[in-house]
Amino acid sequence: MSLKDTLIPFKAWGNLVKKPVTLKDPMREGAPRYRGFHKNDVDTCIGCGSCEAICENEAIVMVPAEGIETKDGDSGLRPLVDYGRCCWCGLCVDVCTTGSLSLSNEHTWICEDPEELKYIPGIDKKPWDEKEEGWKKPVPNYHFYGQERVSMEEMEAEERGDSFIEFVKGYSKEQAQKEADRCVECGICVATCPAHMGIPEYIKAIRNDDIEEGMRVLYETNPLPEICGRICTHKCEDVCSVGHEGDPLSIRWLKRYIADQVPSDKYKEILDTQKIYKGDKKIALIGAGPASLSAAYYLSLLGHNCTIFEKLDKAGGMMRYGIPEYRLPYDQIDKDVKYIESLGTEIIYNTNVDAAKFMELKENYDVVYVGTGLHLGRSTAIPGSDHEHVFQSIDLLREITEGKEIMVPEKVVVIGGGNVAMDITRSIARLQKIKYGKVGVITTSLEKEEVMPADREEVVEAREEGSIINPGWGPKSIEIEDGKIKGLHVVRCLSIFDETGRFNPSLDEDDKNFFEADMIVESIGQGMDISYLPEELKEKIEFGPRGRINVDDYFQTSLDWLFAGGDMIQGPDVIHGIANGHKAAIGIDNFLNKK
Amino acid sequence: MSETKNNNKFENPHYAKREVTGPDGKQFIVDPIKDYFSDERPKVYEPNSIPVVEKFLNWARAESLWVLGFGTGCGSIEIPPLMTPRFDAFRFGIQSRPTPRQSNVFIISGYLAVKTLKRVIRSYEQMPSPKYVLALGSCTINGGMYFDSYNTINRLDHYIPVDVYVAGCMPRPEALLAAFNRLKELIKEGKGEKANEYAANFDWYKENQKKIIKDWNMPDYNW
Amino acid sequence: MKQVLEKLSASFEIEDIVYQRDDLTFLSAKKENLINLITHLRDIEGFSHFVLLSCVDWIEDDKFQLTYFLNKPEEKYDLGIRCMIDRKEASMDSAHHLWKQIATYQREIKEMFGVDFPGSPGVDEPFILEGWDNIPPMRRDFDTKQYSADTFFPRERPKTNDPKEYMKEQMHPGEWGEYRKEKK
Amino acid sequence: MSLLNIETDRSKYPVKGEDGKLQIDLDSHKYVKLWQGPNHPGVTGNMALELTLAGDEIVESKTHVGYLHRGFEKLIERRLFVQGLPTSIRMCVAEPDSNEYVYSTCVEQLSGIDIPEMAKWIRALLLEMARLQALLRVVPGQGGTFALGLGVQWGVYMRELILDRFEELTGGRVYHMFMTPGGVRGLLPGGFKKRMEENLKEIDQFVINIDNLMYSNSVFKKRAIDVAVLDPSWIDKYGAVGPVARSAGYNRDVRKDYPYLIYDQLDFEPKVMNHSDIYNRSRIRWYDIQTSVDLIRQIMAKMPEKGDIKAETPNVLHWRIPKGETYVRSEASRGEYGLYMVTDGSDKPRRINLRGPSYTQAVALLQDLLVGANIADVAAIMVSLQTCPPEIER
Repeated sequence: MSLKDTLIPFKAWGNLVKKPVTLKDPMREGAPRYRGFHKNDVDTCIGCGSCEAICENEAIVMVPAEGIETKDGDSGLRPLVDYGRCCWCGLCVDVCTTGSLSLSNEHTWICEDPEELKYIPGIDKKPWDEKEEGWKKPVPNYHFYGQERVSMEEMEAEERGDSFIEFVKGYSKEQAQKEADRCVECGICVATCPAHMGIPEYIKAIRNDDIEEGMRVLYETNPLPEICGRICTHKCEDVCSVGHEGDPLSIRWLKRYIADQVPSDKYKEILDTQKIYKGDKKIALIGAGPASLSAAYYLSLLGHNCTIFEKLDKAGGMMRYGIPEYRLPYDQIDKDVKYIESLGTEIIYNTNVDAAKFMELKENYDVVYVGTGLHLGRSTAIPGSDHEHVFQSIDLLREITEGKEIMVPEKVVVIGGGNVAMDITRSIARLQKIKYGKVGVITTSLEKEEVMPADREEVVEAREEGSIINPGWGPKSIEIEDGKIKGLHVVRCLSIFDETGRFNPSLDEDDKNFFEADMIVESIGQGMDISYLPEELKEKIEFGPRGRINVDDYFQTSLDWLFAGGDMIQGPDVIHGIANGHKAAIGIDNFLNKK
Repeated sequence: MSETKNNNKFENPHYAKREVTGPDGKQFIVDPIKDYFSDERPKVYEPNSIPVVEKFLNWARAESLWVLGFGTGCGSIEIPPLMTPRFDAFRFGIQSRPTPRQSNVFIISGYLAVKTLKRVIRSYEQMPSPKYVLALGSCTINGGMYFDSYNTINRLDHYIPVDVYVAGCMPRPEALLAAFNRLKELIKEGKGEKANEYAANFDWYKENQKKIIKDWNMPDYNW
Repeated sequence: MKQVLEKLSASFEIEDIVYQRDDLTFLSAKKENLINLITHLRDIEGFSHFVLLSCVDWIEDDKFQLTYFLNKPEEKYDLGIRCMIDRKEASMDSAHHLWKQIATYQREIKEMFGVDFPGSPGVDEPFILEGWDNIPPMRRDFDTKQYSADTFFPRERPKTNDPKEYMKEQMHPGEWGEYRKEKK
Repeated sequence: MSLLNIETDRSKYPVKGEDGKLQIDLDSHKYVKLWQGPNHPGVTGNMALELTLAGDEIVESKTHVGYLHRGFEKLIERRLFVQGLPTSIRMCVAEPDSNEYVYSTCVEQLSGIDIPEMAKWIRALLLEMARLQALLRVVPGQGGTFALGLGVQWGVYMRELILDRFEELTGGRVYHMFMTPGGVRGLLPGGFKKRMEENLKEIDQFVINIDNLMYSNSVFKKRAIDVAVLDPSWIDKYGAVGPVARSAGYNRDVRKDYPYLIYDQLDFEPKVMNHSDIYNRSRIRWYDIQTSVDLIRQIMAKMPEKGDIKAETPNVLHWRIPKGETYVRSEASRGEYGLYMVTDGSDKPRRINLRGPSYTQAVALLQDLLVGANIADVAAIMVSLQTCPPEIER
């Protein structure tokens, strides 16, 4: 210890001449990334509740918010943040499926009443709502759940182009679990699904590798999982919250995965239907399509005896006769139908119900349910459309299924932009490939590419297989030379609906085009055929606009013993048919109990 | 009041009545609870009858906030920055004191373990009136991160009255300064009356405190 | 290190060897052998640094797992020794004479799990908790959230809504599932 | 010098009874029982020392903890793996980033995830910054225990500068929550390195100033040199780690011995000393500040500019980890900081157990080290062991 040691600490006096570091105004802004108070863009938010699920402090609760409506894809709930719980970790921001939630860099909130310290960001206005800076979801490559859909193995276009074998191979266990892992379990899809299937529950069952539980969940609301797992229009995927920033979950394929895993002889054991109670009520169902099959399934669970009358020799209706085999193999339809039959439903094939038969059914059964669907093709009614080589797609598809030889020339034009148009396009393309080794189909529609009603992947796959899809044209006339079709004249279609939203296409007559063809297929929609209804009944039944039968919430018509459902009520869609089935089952059961 | 309701399991041997030999060799009996502590209950403070005087007193109180140096939770790590050159709370009349007898502001800086709560109550009661409490962070409001912990309280206002809450986990020194400013405003407006609330609702507070401090082996009121 | 473990397994009946990392191995030892084993490791094999003593509650197997963590600073190698003891009358031989800090660990485990270490200094004194009169809190059957809700006056908050249930209420009440359940 | 050397009359000192405990009769008036804490105005946090004094010399000491007990290990048993992160880091407020690192690494290791290179560099940067800010509090704090408050004023300001950088990088001042399992939550913001370098320059100056103020100060030397000397044989016996072990001649540093993240690509040599008294234990941390500053400079120079920040992980809302257990350690400013995690195949940890340096140093070691010390040195001894109560009781 020297003199130096005594003196050297006095160097600290040197600080007297330095500039002080004290902040004159201590109220600083937070850093641009600072995790301060919550902001929420309530218009983008869909109320999926992922923020609530990830919050380790239960600081977030989902509450109904003023001015936010519950609708498809939006639960109408908004997060309420409790600053008596929050720890400002920002995990809620990172997990937010839509990216609506963020944190501002505001950090000071003083109050005397602790009850004040909770609010719904975005709804309860706060001074920091407009602040730009603050914590946002990190970008890029920072995700709390998979963004990309697990792709399903498919045959290559060359391979599948000339065969009707199912070309989508289905998920393996690993793939299914990986895909199921992406689900955030919000359950927003359930309301949008017409059948309100327990989607999060069966996805969870896949994650837990509990196929039996998954099967039970499926059959709770949908007796045709093999079919739906392949051809459902998957409206659920459109609202999937994961789809806001990444690919939506492939809910449909996951459903198929579950159904594919279970052999049909295990069904009764898993679903606990080895013994079901049977009462004495009898119900006749007309048409063995999804609506009737679904209604029959649920009615037999409720203990009623069902008999289905089918005109053709196989069950399935439009699913069998309208959808090509490469999308929905017939043995899968059989698998679902066989199980429904095994519960006591009788299907009588090759029975055409006409007016007389209908009255007989009315006498012999307690309830009659009609689910005859839309099997009458609509025509464009343009000049030349009455030619014998102008076909209805629905008729052709049926004939293909029945194994009949149909006309397959080298050049075909299909009019229509829906899924049925794609089905016939791809079926004809396959037949052409088999016959000529090349494809010559042009498909045209009124709708422009972006608004075509067909599923996107259908269009892409059709193109892969060699068909030409050329949308945005209005058919004008069919040119016929020497009794043979030469082609189709079309003009550019500008818009389909007028200002009032009515169907009224506006065409640009100067922008013309001509598609060469030897055969033309019309696929612009279908109508229903209710000629089997006796005239005296038709008078008593109420019809709504556009000729549809009026039904109540439970699909009861104005005649209390007559129920109707499926495509003829709700438009062409399998899942609606199934949904109608179980609603109608409730309605029929109620009606029978009252009687 | 001096009769503490001890259950035997947690009896504090230091507070037992016993015979002691003094340095001068004399023997005498001590009853610590009775001898060492006053058994008077806290009193409600009546403001001075002359408004100007009261106003002056409030001004003086507001401008000399002496904080008890008792960091109860994580938030205490933001106290040193507050007291050092950068934020320099001294210029606003805030300084920290080592003992409750000299302080009039108690900063509950976050979560309170049950074991600390016991010390906090003692310290709070030893502070001379008028006294104020600042509660920092989520933990004091509704449990915060530790809402499901078996050893931390959920809401402070059931045990001691709170004047000002500061949101944050943890609040920044800026927020703390803002809280002090709010406290000053409250005091100047004559609204810093929470110590009176404690005195007025003394039994309710004691009931809550004793509900969770199961080894209540101290006098009911220490000052 | 593998040779050492092989040698040990002959004399100390060790099993379940898991090579977690290049420098970390877990193994199980019997309750009777454990103190001898760690004494041997400390004195003969050079595991001079005691890292951690931990306890895991396997309530479904009715067992407590005690994990003794030893480190060999020269070779930079870690050994985690598991020891399963009965959960009913949980008791274990004390190792406080081997390293000084073990007494602290044992005191904590006694308090938090209720595992007794007879002979360990101060093992019965409360360590962290004060005035605790419930079951030891780290046991799996102690529900801390319930205890907190019952004890600490949590503030009332709005009820939370599950998006799925809420949408059902709003958009499609009274569906098949409930109807079926009623019927059953 | 000799004026101060008063020979103590040891005849009054207590002797050990048959049960091995000291026989202390408080009513005999030979001893005073003194509680230091729990309201502790120093830098350590709430902890109580129950001291028994004969005169001003300590004859028995006992550490009491539990004033900050929150039951983390219980709470994390009922949180998802991702939710455990914000909870686990609060186990130690002085240096929370080590918690983040060990927790996230345990989760990654048990689920077999490798994090991207960029994330490793940022994690190392955060860990070094955290070590630096912790040391900037505790090194001058040693002076504070001898009533040399000026260094504390400087140190806290220097720490503020680092906290500003933390705020800029991570969005949090004290609790950063930046190392989520799988990676980190962002890249360095623009201009970060430049501002960091400016701050480091100030800290370089601070290092010199604190050397002048404290380590060359004759009063400080008088109070610190040869006080509370730790026998090297006690290091293993008491499980002392980090700077305490290094001051006693044990070259133990997790960064060197078990290189994690990118520490094997950095060039540094931890300081080792051979006489562990208060002075050297504090001095070694002063060297650590310089090592840390140097490491931050190295990291900023060597780290890549761009890269992925997060590996692909399972969906965090239902992240399950198969049955297993692991122990991950890192070097905090206080020494070996480890986490033992047991998983059972569910989406929540079965058990986590934190091993903080203070667990051994502030209970068993401190209790024995204090015997024979002067009452005035207690705070200094506590700080020289860098006591941090929250990691004892968690």
